[in-house]
Order: sequence, then structure tokens, then C-alpha cells
Amino acid sequence: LTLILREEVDLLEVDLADVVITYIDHLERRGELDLEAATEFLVLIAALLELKSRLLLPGEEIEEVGLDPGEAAEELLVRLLDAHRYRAAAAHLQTLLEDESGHRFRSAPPPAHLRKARLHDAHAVYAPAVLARAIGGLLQLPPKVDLNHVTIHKVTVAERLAHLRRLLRRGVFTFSEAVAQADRVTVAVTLYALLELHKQGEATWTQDTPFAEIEIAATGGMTTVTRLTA
Amino acid sequence: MITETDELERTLEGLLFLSSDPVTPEALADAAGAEFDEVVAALQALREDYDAQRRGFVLRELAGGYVLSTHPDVEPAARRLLARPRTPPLTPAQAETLAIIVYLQPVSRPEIARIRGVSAESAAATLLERGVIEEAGRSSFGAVLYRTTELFLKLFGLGSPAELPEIEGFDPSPEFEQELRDRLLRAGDARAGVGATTGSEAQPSDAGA
Amino acid sequence: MITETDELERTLEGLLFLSSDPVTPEALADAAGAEFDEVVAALQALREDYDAQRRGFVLRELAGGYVLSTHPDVEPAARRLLARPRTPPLTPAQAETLAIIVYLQPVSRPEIARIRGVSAESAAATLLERGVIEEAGRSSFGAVLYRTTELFLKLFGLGSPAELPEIEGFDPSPEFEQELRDRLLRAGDARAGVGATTGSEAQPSDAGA
Repeated sequence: LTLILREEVDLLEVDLADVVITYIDHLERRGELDLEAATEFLVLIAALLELKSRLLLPGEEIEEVGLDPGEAAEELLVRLLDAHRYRAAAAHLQTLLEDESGHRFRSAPPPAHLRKARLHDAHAVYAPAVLARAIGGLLQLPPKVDLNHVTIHKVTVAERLAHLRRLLRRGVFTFSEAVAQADRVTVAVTLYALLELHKQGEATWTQDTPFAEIEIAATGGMTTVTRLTA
Repeated sequence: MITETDELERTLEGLLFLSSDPVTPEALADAAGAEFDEVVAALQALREDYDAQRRGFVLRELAGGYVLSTHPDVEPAARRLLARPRTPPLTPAQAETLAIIVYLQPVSRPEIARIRGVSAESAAATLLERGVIEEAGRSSFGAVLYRTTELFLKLFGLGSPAELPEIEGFDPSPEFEQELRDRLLRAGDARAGVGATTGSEAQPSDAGA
Repeated sequence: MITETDELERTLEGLLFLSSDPVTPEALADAAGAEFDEVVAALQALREDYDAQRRGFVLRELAGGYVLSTHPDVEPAARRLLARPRTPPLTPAQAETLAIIVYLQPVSRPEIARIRGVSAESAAATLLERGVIEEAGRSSFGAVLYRTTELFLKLFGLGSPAELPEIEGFDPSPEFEQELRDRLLRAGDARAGVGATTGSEAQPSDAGA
């Protein structure tokens, strides 16, 4: 952990895979490869990876995204504390389980003759439509799956850029709206197009929490629209 | 006044409580670390205690072993408890599993898993336990087959499996079942194929970040 | 001297003997044809009797219901008779995954992986298979959500997940947090070119470069 943090290099220039391997090698040479340390290290590396991927995206706009080193450190801290918290909770669960190890439960099914009366007390509580719906859902072929897997996907970044710009002209919209009913490839390409828009300074987005909805808005500089149409 | 249970009796009581089938006094003696004669005497004492204290269960000697079972007096109440079908809302996994069974019965567990794209083990176990499905022999490959029960029909208010609602966009025909089965399996395989190539779906945080 | 068991207690004892999963006092009252309050009082009396008489089993309140389990004193003999431990222990990965699920439920696998920093796939699969967690629908991104089950509560001796200490109770000590913060901020400063020399003599820093 310390070793990584002490690395006085720009996160963007670090090959994280190298760091991981070097670190593990280092620990092994010193005969110190214990799981506790390795786990903490992995949490940290995962967080670094996420930060790095974000740093890579917007080019010079690091400050705007709120990732000055201080805040980056703060975010890492939150991550590490979270991991520690749940590891402690896990230890507590282990203790509970151990305390319970002397209590066994009967697993015998009740004698059949005591269960026979069940039918008399049964009422219609479920709607048969539930079953029809479930089977209907299972019958559905995944959308467009055959095409996507057999041929090269037909969605281009240019198409999705045009699509996003159309939406931008109408105002603020969410990512879900942008990819409504789209297949997975389209979703991915749309995301790529969105990153491109951000890089060009045409759009910004906000997302309150991870996994939450992404809101996309124009930055105002609509003049750049014509610049990139490839 | 309180009678403390003798240590050996207590151990035997615990062991019998755990065993659904009769246990031989030899096995009990081994487990309890006691002599055969002591064990037989302790079991005798336990049995008399249960009777005298009018407990809710009795100790019986069956098939060369000992087993605890409920006292016959408790059976009416037990029937009321166990007869109440447990009907919490079906989870999506249970609804899917049950739907496959009712439309294709008899159907094997591997087939259900293939259609759903994920294991149906725990859903099937719950449905079995609640008595809405039951085993119906084995397929030619030795897999357990399932079918629905009479309780299932009652809980869904159906007179017979033939009264099931029609599946939207699906024409009932003489080949109905075979075709339905084929189509379900095709869709299941297709889903499995999709799952295999889109591991990235498991990381929506990338998309959100 | 012999104490006769009260009729209601006797019935409840028989019912609990038959039920391997916790039964709510409401269900017991229905089956026994008694009032809720009477049932709760009788269960309390039964529990005290079992303790005082040092019986082989105890009455416990778990997962929102009542269930009988063996007394821990019987465990050595039970292990000899059944030749297996009650529940295999959890690996650290399984325990962490379970902790995240019980505190954040319903929670998706990617979220668990995010907190743990490593994939939770195989741990979650094992927990599912053991029945301590179950699927709870899907998130808006299509990821399967997990929650804990009644079996989890039963095995961990809990009445409900709310009985667990608040997650904040597991916060690292303020000293530890401060230490982490210092280290991280130092690293941040270093990267920004401020105070790049702080503490670098404390440990060899060549290993990662």
C-alpha cells in the first residue's frame, strides 16, 4: 500500500499491471505474501484503476471532473475505509457462525400423513397469468443476438454522435433515454460517442452516485457541432 | 419441582431430536461414549419421563432402533400447521421454473436449467417443499422429472393443466408442446450464448462513471 | 416429582418438534387454536423449562419465529453420530461478500465487487448454493440483486438483519483512519509536487517503481 502511494509519479504514466506484478514479486521475495496485505492492495489497485480510467477520458479537464490529487486521495480513503468496515463486519459474522456451531436443527420432513390435509385448505391465491408471463419472457429471443454475433456490428460512432447531438439540441436528457430499446452494442457505441462529445467539449454529464442515472446536457458551445462528423 | 435430566439422557435426547430415522442403541452408545446397557436404561428412563410429563412427543422403538415422534394428541394441531399451504409471492426464478414445468411436464431439471440459462436447483427445491410440484420418475438419461401437483391446480384456481392461459403469440396446435419445448430451448441457448460474450455487462459502473 | 406439561405447551412442543424452520407465533396460535398472547407466554414457559430441566434441546427465537435446536453440550456426540460439522466455515471472501449483502441488501454483484476490489463471482455462487443468499430481482442495469435468506438468520442465530450492529460500529479506529489519510494525502501532495520528500525515508520506496 505504502509503496504504491509513495510512487511519486503521475497516475497516467503508471502501468498498473506492472505495479501489481512488481509488488507481488517484492512481497514474495521478502516472504511476506500474506492475504490481508494482498487484499488491501487489490482494493487499492481497483480504485486506482477506476480513477485512472477517468483521468484518461477528459484530457486536460482534470480539475473540472474534481480529481485533483487531494480529492483523489480522499476518494481512495473512502474506498479503503469501506473495505475495512466490511471486512470487520465479515469477521463479526464469522464469530456469530462459530458461536452457533453447537446448535443443530432437525432436518426431518414432517411425516407425510400429517401433510395430507393440505388440499382442503388451499385457495386460489396465484393468478395463472403469472405463469403465462413467465413462459412468454422465456420464449423471447434476446434482441438481435444472431446478427450481432455473426456479423460485424452495424452501429457506427458517427451514427450515435448524430443521435446524441439531436437529443442535445432538444435539451437535457438521460443516458437511458438515449439508448432506450437499444441492444448492447449500441449502448456501448453510444457511450463511446458520449465520451467523444465530452472530449470535444460539446456535452457534460452528471451522475449522483455510481449506478445512478446519467444526465447529459449541452455545454453551450453548439458551434463545434459541425467540426466533427466522421 | 424441577427434575434435572441426567447427562446421558440429555445427550441421547439431543441425538434423537436430530435423527429422522430410528437409531440403533449401538450407534447411540458409540456417539454418546457410553455403555450399551447404560444407553438402553437411559432410553427407558427418557421414555417414562416423556409419558409421565405428558410431553409433545414420544420415544418409540421401531425397526431395531429408537426414534422420537410427535404425540398423537398433537396431530390435529400439527395438521392445521402443516396443512396451511405456504403461499408467499413467487420469486421470478420460482415463477419461471414453475411455468416451464406446468407447460412442458414432465420435464427434467437439466432441461429447466437450459431454458432458464441458470440453475433451477433452489427454485425447484422450494417448489417441491411447498408441494406445488413433485417428482415424476426419471428421464431416459436418469435425470429427475417434475410435474405439477393437485395443490398447484388449487392454488392457481385451475381445474386441470389444460385450463392454463394461452401464451401470447403462440398458436396452440397438436405439436404445441414439442414446438414450445423447442422454442424455449432455443431461446435459452441463445441467452446462454449472449451471457458468454458479454461479461462486460457485469460492470455497469464503467458505463456510469 | 413429576411436573405435567400444560396442554398448550405440549401442543406447541409437538409443533416445534415437527418444524425444522422457525414458525411465527401467529402460525402457532392458529394451529393450536389459542390466543397469540397465550402462545407467547407458553413458549416462554417452555423455554424456561428446557433450561431448568437441562434438556437436550433449547427453544430459540430466530428469523422472526420459534425453532428448536440442540443444546451445544450435545454437539460432540452429535458430531460423532452424524460424522460432519453443522455448517462448513466461510472463507474470508465468502464472509466479506455475505457481510456486504446483509448490510446493503438488495445489492448487485458489481457493487459487491466494487467494494471488495475483487470479483465476488465464486463467493456469491457458493453462498447461493448454500442457501444463505438468494436472488432478489434485477437492478435497472440488468445485474442480479442479492439478499440474505431465512436460512442465513437461522444459521447465524439472528432474529432479523436489524439485530446486527450498525455498520458504523465496524469503522476502523480514528487513529487508523488518520494514518491512512495522512499516507494518502502525502502521496497526493507528492504527486502534485508539494512536500515530495515527506516520510519517504520511512520505508524503501523502490519496490514498486
